[in-house]
Amino acid sequence: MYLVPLFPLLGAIISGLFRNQLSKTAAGIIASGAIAASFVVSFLLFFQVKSGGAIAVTPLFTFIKTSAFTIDFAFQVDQLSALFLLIITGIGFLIHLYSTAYMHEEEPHHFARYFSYLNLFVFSMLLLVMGANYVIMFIGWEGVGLCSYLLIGYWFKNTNYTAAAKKAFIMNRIGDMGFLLAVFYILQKVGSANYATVFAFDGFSSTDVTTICILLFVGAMGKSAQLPLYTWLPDAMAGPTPVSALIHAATMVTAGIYMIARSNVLYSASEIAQHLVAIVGLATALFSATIALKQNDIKKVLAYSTVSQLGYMFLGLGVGAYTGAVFHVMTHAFFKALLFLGAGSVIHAMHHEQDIRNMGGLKKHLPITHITFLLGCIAIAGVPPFSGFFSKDEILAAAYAHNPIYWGLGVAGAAMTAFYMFRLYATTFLGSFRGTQQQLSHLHESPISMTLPLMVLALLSVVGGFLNVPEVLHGNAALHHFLSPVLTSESKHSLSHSTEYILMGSSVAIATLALIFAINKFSKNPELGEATGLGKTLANKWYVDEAYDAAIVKPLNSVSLLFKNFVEKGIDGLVNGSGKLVQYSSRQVRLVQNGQVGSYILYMVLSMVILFLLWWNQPILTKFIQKIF
Amino acid sequence: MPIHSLLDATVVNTANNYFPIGVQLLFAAGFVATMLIMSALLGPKRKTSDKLANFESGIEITGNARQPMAIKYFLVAILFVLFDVEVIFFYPYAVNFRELGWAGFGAVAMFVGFFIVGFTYIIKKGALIWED
Amino acid sequence: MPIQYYIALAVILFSIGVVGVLTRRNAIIIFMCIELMLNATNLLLVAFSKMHHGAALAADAATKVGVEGQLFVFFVMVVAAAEVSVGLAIIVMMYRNVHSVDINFLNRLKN
Amino acid sequence: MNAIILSAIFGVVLMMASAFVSNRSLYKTIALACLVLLVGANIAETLGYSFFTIDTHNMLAFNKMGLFFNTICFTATLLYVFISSSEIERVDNYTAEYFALIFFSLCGIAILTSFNNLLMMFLGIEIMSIPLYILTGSDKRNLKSNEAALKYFLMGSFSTGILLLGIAFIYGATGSFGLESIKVGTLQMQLSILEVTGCILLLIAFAFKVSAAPFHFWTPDVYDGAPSVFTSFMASIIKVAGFYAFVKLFESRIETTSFATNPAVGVNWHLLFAILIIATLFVGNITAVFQQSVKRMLAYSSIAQAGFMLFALFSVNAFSKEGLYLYAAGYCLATIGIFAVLVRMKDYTFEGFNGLAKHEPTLAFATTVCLLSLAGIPLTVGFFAKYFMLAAVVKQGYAWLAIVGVLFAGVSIYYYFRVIAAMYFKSADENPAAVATSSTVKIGLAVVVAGIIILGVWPHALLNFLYF
Repeated sequence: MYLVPLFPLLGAIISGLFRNQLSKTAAGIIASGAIAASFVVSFLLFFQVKSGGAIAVTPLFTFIKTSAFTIDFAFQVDQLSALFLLIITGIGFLIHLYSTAYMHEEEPHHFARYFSYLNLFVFSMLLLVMGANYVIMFIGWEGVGLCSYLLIGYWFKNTNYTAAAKKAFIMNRIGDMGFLLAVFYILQKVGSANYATVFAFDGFSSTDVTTICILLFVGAMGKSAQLPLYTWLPDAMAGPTPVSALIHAATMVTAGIYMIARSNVLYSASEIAQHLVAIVGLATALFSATIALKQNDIKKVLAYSTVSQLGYMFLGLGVGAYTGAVFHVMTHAFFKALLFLGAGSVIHAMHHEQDIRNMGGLKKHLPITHITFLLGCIAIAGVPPFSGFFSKDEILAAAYAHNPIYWGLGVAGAAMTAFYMFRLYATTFLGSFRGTQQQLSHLHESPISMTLPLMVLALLSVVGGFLNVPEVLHGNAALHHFLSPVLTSESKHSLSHSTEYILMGSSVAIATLALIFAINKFSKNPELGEATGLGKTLANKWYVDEAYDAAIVKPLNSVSLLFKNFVEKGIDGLVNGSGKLVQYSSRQVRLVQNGQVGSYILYMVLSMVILFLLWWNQPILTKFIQKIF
Repeated sequence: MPIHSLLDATVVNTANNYFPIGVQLLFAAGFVATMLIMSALLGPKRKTSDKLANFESGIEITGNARQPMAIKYFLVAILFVLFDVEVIFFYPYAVNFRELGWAGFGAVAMFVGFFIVGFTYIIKKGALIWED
Repeated sequence: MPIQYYIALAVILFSIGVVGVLTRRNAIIIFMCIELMLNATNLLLVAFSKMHHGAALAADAATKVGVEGQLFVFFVMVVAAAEVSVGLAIIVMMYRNVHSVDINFLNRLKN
Repeated sequence: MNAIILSAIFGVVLMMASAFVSNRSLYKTIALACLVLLVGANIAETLGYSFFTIDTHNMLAFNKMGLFFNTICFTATLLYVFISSSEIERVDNYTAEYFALIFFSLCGIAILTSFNNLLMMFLGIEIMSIPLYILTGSDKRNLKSNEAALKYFLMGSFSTGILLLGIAFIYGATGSFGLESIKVGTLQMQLSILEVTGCILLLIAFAFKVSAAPFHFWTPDVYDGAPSVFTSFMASIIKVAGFYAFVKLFESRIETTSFATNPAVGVNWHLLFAILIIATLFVGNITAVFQQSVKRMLAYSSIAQAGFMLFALFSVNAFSKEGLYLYAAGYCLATIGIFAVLVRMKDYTFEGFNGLAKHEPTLAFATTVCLLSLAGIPLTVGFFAKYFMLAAVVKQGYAWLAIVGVLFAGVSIYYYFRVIAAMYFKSADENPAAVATSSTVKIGLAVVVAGIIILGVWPHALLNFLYF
């Protein structure tokens, strides 16, 4: 069992230590091989779990032993972590493979450094999902944050990138504090951080559970980029594209989902926390979807889309559809990794051009990328029978059972998702090429090591949904049954079949409409931001479009701009402002240190007097403090 | 045998015990004062520049006395302070010399041994070489 | 004499030392003021020593109670001497470099 | 006892070596050999082999805890001398004397870990501090070193005065200097104002020694002005030894002099400690943010770390004791490591670190690990050190104080990462002068890094010794 994280760790150490000696091929083979090996082991583990079904906790050694408690360094492979293991190592392997081609222009030692970080990331992520207690999870949690920081800042020559890396790290740390406090709280209450012990513990008051859940959720907000700690994720797109695919789409950002799904017993015991999760998730989903509508950077669109999809997952967690959320993690990992890698392929072909306004008509130049990207778009838009449909539908159905308003807003978000994804698709691949002549002459399909992952992921995006066909569609909800031993507190919604059909039908219809609208709108005349010629074209095709444009698109666009320019700035400002405050006070406080011994001693004597005064007046002070707290 | 406490060195003190000392002090101060006043009143007074000049044993004055001194003086002064004050530990030993016996002698010998080590160090380092 | 007088005297001496440290600029004088503080505590220690001895004397004529206070004073004096030698050496070193013992010249290190 | 006597003797040996051995390169070999012997002798005593049988009249009490702390300090010194001996040789002409002074300081530390009497505590503190005044001023022609030495000396002796006044008051109130009799005595007698005043004065004097705000003012100037190689020693080993003595002294006093036990004159220690902790964390972390020199930043960061170590005082329980050991080891390792790199830099500003990762990747990596440990990032020992401290406070029921600690730890990441960012993400303006590193330094740094990571993954490797 310990082999799974061991391989990437070894890979990281080898490619890190010998980065000056290794050739690019060797570094690539070592790194990819390490992940492939751990994928194979994960696969075996998965089947073992599937057949055995028992939860296996394997302690490796005693990690911390104190008078108060003992924490084992233990791994736990059950249904939930086995599934995550497969996702992480599987997609991780594909992305490693892809990276060998994508990063080929780098110098050998940077190349090895990149793979070393990437392997280290996989290691930390595996630690995160395999840990049998919150402390191990926290170690992995910190590890992935660190690797993400290193990888975002990989091209460290550019100060903007390093600023983005720093921002990501600091935002993550804010969340981590929440997590850390939750772990403290649990340790103090339970005296153990083992999942089994904590979930079985019955000494929690309802306040305890709510506090723990909310603190954990703060951690999840940071890592999984939820409001208001989401702004680092779009900035994190500064890193190499495969990194964005692996870390900022498929795996790391879903750590928050994993954590909450893992703690589902606790969350189900706290209604307040569940509501909070659902509302934050939904708000994030809608908020970032509106922003994605107006983005022109291919990776930024995908980034906001990721934030939005993560919001859906939290909505699922909040309404008790834990399986749905995990299912969506899986399908999202497939199609979002696919989309990012496809985008990477486009960027690669366009020589690091990321603005979609300078693309267009890439359909015939990049046939494989085009097809796979299209499949990814369809999947994320939720068109049946692609994978996104099943997972999103499951969350939405559960949301409806919880509160129809959630469902309505969720569908609106889904429609926006379909819209901006096809806007992206149409502008990039359809129409005519708008780049420079030089770029045109260099357009080429990417090498096989890049397209192979695309094809595999496309296949998975198409069929991935069949893993969990709901009963209403005469499926057997396989994933549901598989995960049920872990997600014990899953809430079963009792919607009649006809209601479910109606829900599915309407959401699909709305999404499809948005999709067709987007293709029509952007394929022929994709000049974005200029509404003059646009209205005319649309009027010929679709008579009501103008009205629609004015009533929905324009307000949405302006809301999008508003969010982007004001709310996001405000949040950024708040974060930066506290930094400014620290800097300001630093400048002031250090003036006290004026270099004169005389004043130092004077300050010391004054402080002594104050301490004695405190002592004399402590009854009053104590009363005062007791009143405040 | 009880060790003589340092505290035993004192006797109960009352104001009466100090009376003879007070009288003696008074006499001493009175004598000095009387002599000074007398010589000031009786002696002749002539003020010349020679008389107001500093008297340096009859030798011509060579300049201001506040010249920077050689570092040697400070070194010796500092060493003096150190060695001088360490002698303080001999007092308790001296008071209890008999009672402490050979064990006490061993301890003091060790103490003195450390001194000698320090002294050797100083000499070897040339701190006491007066000539440059 | 009641012990309070000694305490008051020692505290006054100590405070004079502290005020001296705060108001003077000459390093050597500051240093002397610190020595005054140390000697004030020496006085206090001896006074307490005598007090405890006197209290124990009533019960046991051969008591040794209180002797440790006076021994402590010896150690304080010796440590003070060690500090004096180090301190004077530092002041001399400083004087050789800046030709002044005014502590207001010590302001290269700040902020 | 082994440690106290042998460290003094070794100090004398080195003094004599400087007088009688003219081969200067031999000094560091002698020093290293003596340190190895010292560590060995101390471990032997931990295992029950005491070389000297001396009746200390209960003024010293040796227990496993203190001896183990000695081992940590001595081993750290061994590592320190191993890494920095070539830099010590470079300060001035008196190499052997510097080693001798370091040994005398260690003697003070050995007394501080075993005192059972306020007299011994006083002597231990002075024996530890006086050599430091000299080491601070050892760069005789450098005005900054002079200034630092004089400042340190003046403020240090001032705090000695306060310490003595405190001891005198306690003696007056209880009639004894022994720690145990104080404990027993106060429970029986009515607690007097005199004794409490004495305790607060002791608190102030110790707060000065461990540079807790608002008595920290000497720290930045002294650490900045002293030769970097000695700053390393002061900021690491001396600092944690001061903390050990602080906790050792106060764990016996807090109970009896507290507000809860003696409502009439008792002190609300938690209030005072909380104020000290918050002030220290604030001053250390906030002021470090705006520094231009890495050395000075590290001085402020050492104040900030002191704030975390003060948590051990706030909540005296088994948990915080374990944390103190872990903190001592981790903090010493990280500080020694980072200073070993710093002394080899030509330029102490942040810009001086620009592009270090490119031309000196080994040094840059070691620095990064040390900084991560200081910042308390998991997988380094610094994380567990902070974790134990905070958890101890939470256990005591003061979760809000832990939150304050975590917030300031967040601020600390900013300035530690400034160095990392400079090393990895910025390139040097001109061709940087080669940093002189020998293989000794690299081996030493490898040990530091390995120690930080091993203890960071498995803190038990250290803590097990407390219970064997």
